[in-house]
Amino acid sequence: MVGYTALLPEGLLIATAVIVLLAGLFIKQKKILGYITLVGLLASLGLVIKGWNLTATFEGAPFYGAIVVDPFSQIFNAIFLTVGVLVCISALKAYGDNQRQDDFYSMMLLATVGMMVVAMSKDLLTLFIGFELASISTYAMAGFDKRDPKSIEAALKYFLIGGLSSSLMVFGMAYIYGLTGSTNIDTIASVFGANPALVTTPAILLAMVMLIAGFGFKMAFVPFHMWAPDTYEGAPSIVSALLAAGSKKMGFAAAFRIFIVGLIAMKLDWYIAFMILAILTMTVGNILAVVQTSVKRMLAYSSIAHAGYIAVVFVVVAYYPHAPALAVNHAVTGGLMHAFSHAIGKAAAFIAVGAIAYMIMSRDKVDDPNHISNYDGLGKRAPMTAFLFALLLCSLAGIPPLFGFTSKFVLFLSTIEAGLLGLAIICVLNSALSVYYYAKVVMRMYWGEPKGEAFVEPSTYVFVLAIAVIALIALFFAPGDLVYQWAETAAHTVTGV
Amino acid sequence: MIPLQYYLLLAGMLFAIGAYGIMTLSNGIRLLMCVELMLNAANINLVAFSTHINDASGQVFALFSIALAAAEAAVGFAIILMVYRLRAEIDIENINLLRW
Amino acid sequence: MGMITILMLVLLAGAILSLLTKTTAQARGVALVSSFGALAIAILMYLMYDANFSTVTHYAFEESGTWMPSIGIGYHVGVDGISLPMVILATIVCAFCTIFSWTESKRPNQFFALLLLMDLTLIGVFVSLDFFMFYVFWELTLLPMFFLIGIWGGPRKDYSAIKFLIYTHIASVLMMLGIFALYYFNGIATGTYTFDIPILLEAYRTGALGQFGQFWLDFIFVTIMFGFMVKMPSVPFHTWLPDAHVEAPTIGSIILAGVLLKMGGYGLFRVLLPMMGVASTWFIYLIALFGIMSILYSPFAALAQKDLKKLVAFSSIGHMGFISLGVAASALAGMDPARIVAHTGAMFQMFSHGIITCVLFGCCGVIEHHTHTRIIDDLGGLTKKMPKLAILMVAAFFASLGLPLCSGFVAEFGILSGSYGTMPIFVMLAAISIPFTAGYHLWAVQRTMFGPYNEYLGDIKEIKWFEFLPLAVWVIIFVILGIYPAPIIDMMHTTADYFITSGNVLPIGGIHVPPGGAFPW
Amino acid sequence: MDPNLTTIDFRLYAHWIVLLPMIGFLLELLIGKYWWRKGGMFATLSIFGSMIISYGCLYNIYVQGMPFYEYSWEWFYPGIVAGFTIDPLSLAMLCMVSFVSFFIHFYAIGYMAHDCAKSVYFAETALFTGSMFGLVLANNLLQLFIFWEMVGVCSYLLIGFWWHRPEAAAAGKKAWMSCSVGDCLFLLGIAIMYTLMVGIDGVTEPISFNQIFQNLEHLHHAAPIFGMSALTFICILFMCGVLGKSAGFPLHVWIPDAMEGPTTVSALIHAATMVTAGVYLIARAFPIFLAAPNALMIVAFMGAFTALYASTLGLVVNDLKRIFAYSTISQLGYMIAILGCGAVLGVAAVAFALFHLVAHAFFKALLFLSSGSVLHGTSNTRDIKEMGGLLKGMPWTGYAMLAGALALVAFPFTAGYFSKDKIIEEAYIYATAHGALGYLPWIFLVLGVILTATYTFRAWYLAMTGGPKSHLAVHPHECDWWMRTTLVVLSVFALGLGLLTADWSEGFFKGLFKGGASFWHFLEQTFVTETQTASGVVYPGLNMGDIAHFGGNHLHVLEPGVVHHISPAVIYLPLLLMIAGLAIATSLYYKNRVDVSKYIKKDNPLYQILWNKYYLDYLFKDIIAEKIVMTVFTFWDVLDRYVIDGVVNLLSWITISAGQVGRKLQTGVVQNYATAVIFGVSMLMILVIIIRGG
Repeated sequence: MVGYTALLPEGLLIATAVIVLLAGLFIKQKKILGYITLVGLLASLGLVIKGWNLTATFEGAPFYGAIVVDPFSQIFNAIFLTVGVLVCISALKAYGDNQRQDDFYSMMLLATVGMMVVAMSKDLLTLFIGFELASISTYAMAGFDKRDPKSIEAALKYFLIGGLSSSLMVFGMAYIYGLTGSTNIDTIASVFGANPALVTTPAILLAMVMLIAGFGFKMAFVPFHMWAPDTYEGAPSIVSALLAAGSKKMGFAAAFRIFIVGLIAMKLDWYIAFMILAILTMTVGNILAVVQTSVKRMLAYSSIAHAGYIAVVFVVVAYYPHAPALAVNHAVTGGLMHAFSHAIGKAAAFIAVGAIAYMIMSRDKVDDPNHISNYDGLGKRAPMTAFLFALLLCSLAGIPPLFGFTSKFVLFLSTIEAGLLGLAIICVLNSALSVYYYAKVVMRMYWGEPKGEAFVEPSTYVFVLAIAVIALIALFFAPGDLVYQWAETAAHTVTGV
Repeated sequence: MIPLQYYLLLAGMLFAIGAYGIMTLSNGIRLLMCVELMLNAANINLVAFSTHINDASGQVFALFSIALAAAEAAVGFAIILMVYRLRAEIDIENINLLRW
Repeated sequence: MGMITILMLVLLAGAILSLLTKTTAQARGVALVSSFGALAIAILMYLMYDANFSTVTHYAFEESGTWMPSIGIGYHVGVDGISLPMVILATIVCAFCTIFSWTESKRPNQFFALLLLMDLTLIGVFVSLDFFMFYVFWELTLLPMFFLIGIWGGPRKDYSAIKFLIYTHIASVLMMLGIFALYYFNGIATGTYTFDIPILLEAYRTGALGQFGQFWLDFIFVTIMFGFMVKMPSVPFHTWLPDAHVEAPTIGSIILAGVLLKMGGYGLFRVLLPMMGVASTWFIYLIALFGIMSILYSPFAALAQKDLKKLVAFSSIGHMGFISLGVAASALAGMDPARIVAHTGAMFQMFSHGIITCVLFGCCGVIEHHTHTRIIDDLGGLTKKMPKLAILMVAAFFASLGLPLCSGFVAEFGILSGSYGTMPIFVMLAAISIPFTAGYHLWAVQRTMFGPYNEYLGDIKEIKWFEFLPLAVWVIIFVILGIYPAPIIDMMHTTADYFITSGNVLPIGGIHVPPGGAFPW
Repeated sequence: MDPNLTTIDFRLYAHWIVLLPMIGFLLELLIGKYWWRKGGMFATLSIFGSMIISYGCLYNIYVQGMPFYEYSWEWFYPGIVAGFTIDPLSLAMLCMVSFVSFFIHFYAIGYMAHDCAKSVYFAETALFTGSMFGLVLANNLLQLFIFWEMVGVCSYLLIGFWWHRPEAAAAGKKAWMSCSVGDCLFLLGIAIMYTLMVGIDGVTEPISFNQIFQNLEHLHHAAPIFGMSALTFICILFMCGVLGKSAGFPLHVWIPDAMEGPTTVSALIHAATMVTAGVYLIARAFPIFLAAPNALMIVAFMGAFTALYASTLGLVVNDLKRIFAYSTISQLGYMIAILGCGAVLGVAAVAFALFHLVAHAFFKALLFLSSGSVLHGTSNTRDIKEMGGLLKGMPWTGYAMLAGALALVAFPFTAGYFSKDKIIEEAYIYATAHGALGYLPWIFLVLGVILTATYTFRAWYLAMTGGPKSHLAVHPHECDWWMRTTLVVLSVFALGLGLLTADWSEGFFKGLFKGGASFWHFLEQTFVTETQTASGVVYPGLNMGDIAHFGGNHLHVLEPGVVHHISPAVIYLPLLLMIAGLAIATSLYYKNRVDVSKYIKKDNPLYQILWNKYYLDYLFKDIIAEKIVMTVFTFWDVLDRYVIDGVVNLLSWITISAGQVGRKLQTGVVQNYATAVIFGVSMLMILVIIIRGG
């Protein structure tokens, strides 16, 4: 029973979810539930950070080694919980007077739990369960504004493609199970390691491709990305924040576990696949983001592009014998750091968009509050929001002094260390291109002509953004690079090198 | 004793049918059914494999996935219901507010 | 906490405070205190330079601390004979820019905050001795300039601002790749992974990285060189500059041409010079070629301009070309005294052009502010209305065309006479460009200042005191430095001497190029 | 200060000769407006101070026989110094410049009395004079070049002094451009010299004249440049600078236009001092030219050709000032030519050139000032066709101009007689030494004489004699006493300088024919005598013979007293020709024997060519400056805008249009998305299989 305390965060969240769900039936003053949720999330986040380099395996019943707690899972948990906290606080404002907010909170908590389970799972089964738990609750959340056709449409598309891809995933898992006779990732890895003949069967290729597609849907790789812009645009902003920041990272957590640990034996195959996917994803994401007129949609494409950057990790890892161990470590470390910075930045950015849309709708009646033309002169109308939003965009664009720069720095550093020159150049050119569309928004905000008088800025949103920005700046200046060491330890646990 | 390949073939066919359906049909309910079809194809695989290699975990997996499929279906129907409420139709072709 | 940190903190505090102010007067007050405080500190550093100079590291006011130990990023700053004059230049320019924009009424708090931020980031570039810091500041300089152009800029500001941002950003991300490679290979070779500039350059220079093949050495050199050449800017990577200048507000142009371009030249000295011996030698000729291209290109391009400001912009392209030429020539094997002179001249060119071009753009700004046009054909006979401006402008234009007893001549004479030994043909071409340079300067002065007064301009007022004072101060500075350059040039000369003869930067006796081995073709 | 002036060593105060006028410049610029007569005082007084020191130095060297002296300070770079050298060469220039400049300032107090920007004018002239002193005193090439440029700037500013007149502004620009063509090459020459010298060990000041002279042998062995000896290359580059500044063919085009400036400026800058800087440069660097093969030959031919060329142009112009401008060009040609003859004469050539330079400064300044007084008196008419009979109205001016004219045409016993005829005589020695081709300069110079006489007196007759040809000339008013004084003083020197510097040692009658001899003897010591320096280093005198050998020249060394036998015919030929020219002028323009207007017609090709100045201006301005350069930079603009920048914009256009196309794929219909997924899966499948296969 020693290690079970390590599962306390998840337990806490589940408990909170249940409490919120039940209490929701009785109390009328439902805003309390939001605070309860927040407390739960914060406590759990505290626990995770406290035990950041905790390692606990659960061989016996009831888990039979299907769950593991290690720095890798902890850092992802931290990401999910941070996003959860941001989303939760802004939900207090967004759904403060909504009668069904208890459902929202509980679904959000369950989604978070699901993501955490994925991050912790060493077994295809648990991974699949966590995946679905997160997915199903986010399907529902995406359609939470049920009077809004866009929200519903977003939910529908998300759901259909999600269902498709999860079935692809299960199909692939089934084949892997069939070929290796086990669902435990370590066992799978050892089996593949033991008999290389297995690697050469076409069935395993099919399985691998299916899995790539399955996770690629969550990570929004091109061409499995097409649901993402629509869903992110249509869903309520804070849900988009959860999707883009949280559930996308869940996809990466799963992919790291399965490919880097489980299927490492056949990296020669997925090396090329991921190389092409990465380049496609970042390029398409950036180029399409350039021409968007809806800021929210632009952010969606930009998160696709960022998925492309993180996908570089797989390429470098797969390049291992040629790429030195250092490069591999830097790659995974950078990937995790970038996941972290992108999660905070993108979540806060979506929330900012939500806040701005809220303000705009409160004043001037426009059909699409996210259209970039509504951002004219926002620097005057809503100075705080605009300023923080601009800083968040800087972090996404990888401009110092924000954490987004550091993470990108380390990530791209690994590509050069691996000697993947072409990839490196494509990466940096893409990130240079991405500056263009972030800058466009900033330009609109700061030297467009204001369309109306100043707004009253909702303090809650501003508070959330402020937290995010301060976190990003603090992490940039953090002496002794906390996150880096965490990520590096985590990296060691997945890449045994 | 039916050889494994038959099961796999069946599953593959089911999966292909589902995929084809998703690509061609335009009715929301049918799409949902196609998704279920594909999921069940996967389940068939799991069960077939688990019997083939005498290992229970595959069937456990299948059970879980069926349960999750049910939950997913529930949410799915709810969403489609919402669509119907809003638009009085569930023709996917016309649901394209969000594009470009 | 050392002088440099204090200097930067003063500016940072000033920026934050002035952002919080409400009125022009408050913001201006904060900016004045902070920027002149910075200037005072810089001058103090100048006075205490020798006392704090370390003969071991050849840096003064050096500070180092850990930042991200696990990837070898540290806080490491220090100045020497190249960077201290640049710091002084930045502080002088920005300090008097605050006076120049005395009555700035459009978003004064943001304006002055950006001004101070600009100063801070520029100084940061000049003092950092850690590539991570260097790159961070290098990137950060983009933002204030981007906003200065964008918010206070002219009609086509969107295009220019975005072009400036993207163009230079692309250059710097490619530079980042070079830095990565340098870091990584040094790590493998020496076992210590660090971004410390002196260490990395030492490793490169001593050939410790040779084991990884000439390709990577050249890759490092070329990427970093590209970053600097775009920033300088050198033909053919210059097209962002005229646009940026035309749209930028006067202050923006002054700082852009006066200090920001110098980052490229500074990098040439600080980073590229030690590498020259090891990278393929034909890159040295490439740099010189870029220089001579800029020198020969700018007069013709300038003569074609209708816009006074654009003309001035092209003039600074030409002057920056002299720096590349001087650096490249001083690296090659030749007579040491001559190479030192060329080197010193190139360093001094950075400082002197920094001051001169401030007055040029200042005059453009004043003319635009008073007559609401910059088109040369619409102007004429302004001497009648603003004689004071006429004196300043004539002085500045003559200084810019290389008139003796102005600082520009000292620098260009040094470059020409020092470089002839190693690059005769290039020097001859550079000398031939002088009449053309004179041509467009005189043409501009004659068309704007002399001839009959263009009555369509209406009744315009004489230059205001807060416009006159900074310009006058700058003029006095470059005239004094032209007559008695010792205060700045001695420091540079010592450093140049160290660079050339010590063998710790360039190989002793310079870089020998095998006959005919210059260009690969 | 020691009351006994004879014991003051003025040589130590030479830098004040430069500094005083600079101070005067600042004072005039800042506070001159509020003082006596609204400016002019500081400039004139400061130059008077410089004059005193200059003559003090002359006294030290010439009378007290102190050694030649040089001192310098470290300046820009190690070895690049600011230095002052006192030797006969610089003294001759100093005394002339300070004297002429002082009196022209004196004159200007009256002449510019009614100009509103008077203080600015005096500030600029003070700056000019100071720079000229700096140029003259320079002991190294760089300092010489620096002040060379400074006088150029002052000339630019003063030509454009009436800036509101477009032609004045344009003329200033033209002057600067023509000079800067030469100057850039001059600077290049300095750079090359620096590079050559720095390589030699023991050289502390690479571009100081004396050190260059000491190391001429090393330089002689330097690697050739473009197939010619390095020294020759350098000298040619210097020569380009000289052509620009001293208005040698073909860079002389700016001088006539420069007459747009105030007449005092024309007198000071474009007649007496600045334009002689080029001559002074060759004189100062004479040993270098001597050591450079063929360099002096080029000098001789360019000079002689310019002399003749310009005097032909002087025949047809009607603008009084321009006539004298052309005559200036031609006289400068004489000086340059005789310096070229130095290949045979050695340092004596310098003496002859300098003497003519000084004499010319006096009489040409006189001519300009008197013509200035004419302009003043006839409300600024400059066309001699509109004057006439002014002698009655303004006798002082008229006779002053006559004095100047006589000196110019070398009327016996005037300054010009001794200086110019000596030059022609010595050119003949050069010719005899050099053989067939060597006669060319002499012929040019001789022909120049007759033309000079003709155009000079054409001008004087048309302006002064006969009846008024326009209402402007009816009631000319004589100038005020400031100007008058100056005219008188200068007339005295223009007529008497030769006799003043004559060698009277052998009695009056012999001395009468030895005008300028003592000047020459003084000057001939210049390079051959040792020079002391403040740092204690002593530069020994040069052996011109050896130096000449580097350049393949053979000197006919002229000991004082030994006169080479030249047939009297040659000696008196110039005199006869002068009288002939005088006669032509008299008969045409005074007695009006022949009606000149018959020949001055548009259909007379010769007249056409002369009137259009051999179409040189047309070539420079219309063809080169406008057609060619304009086309080039229009093309350049296109290149910059549409090619170099076009690439940049093209890239961004490609990106954006790719986006516009790509976004259309996002149809919003969910089946297509599903299709994309399935498609992706199959593509990946195919891909990995291919990878496997391959």
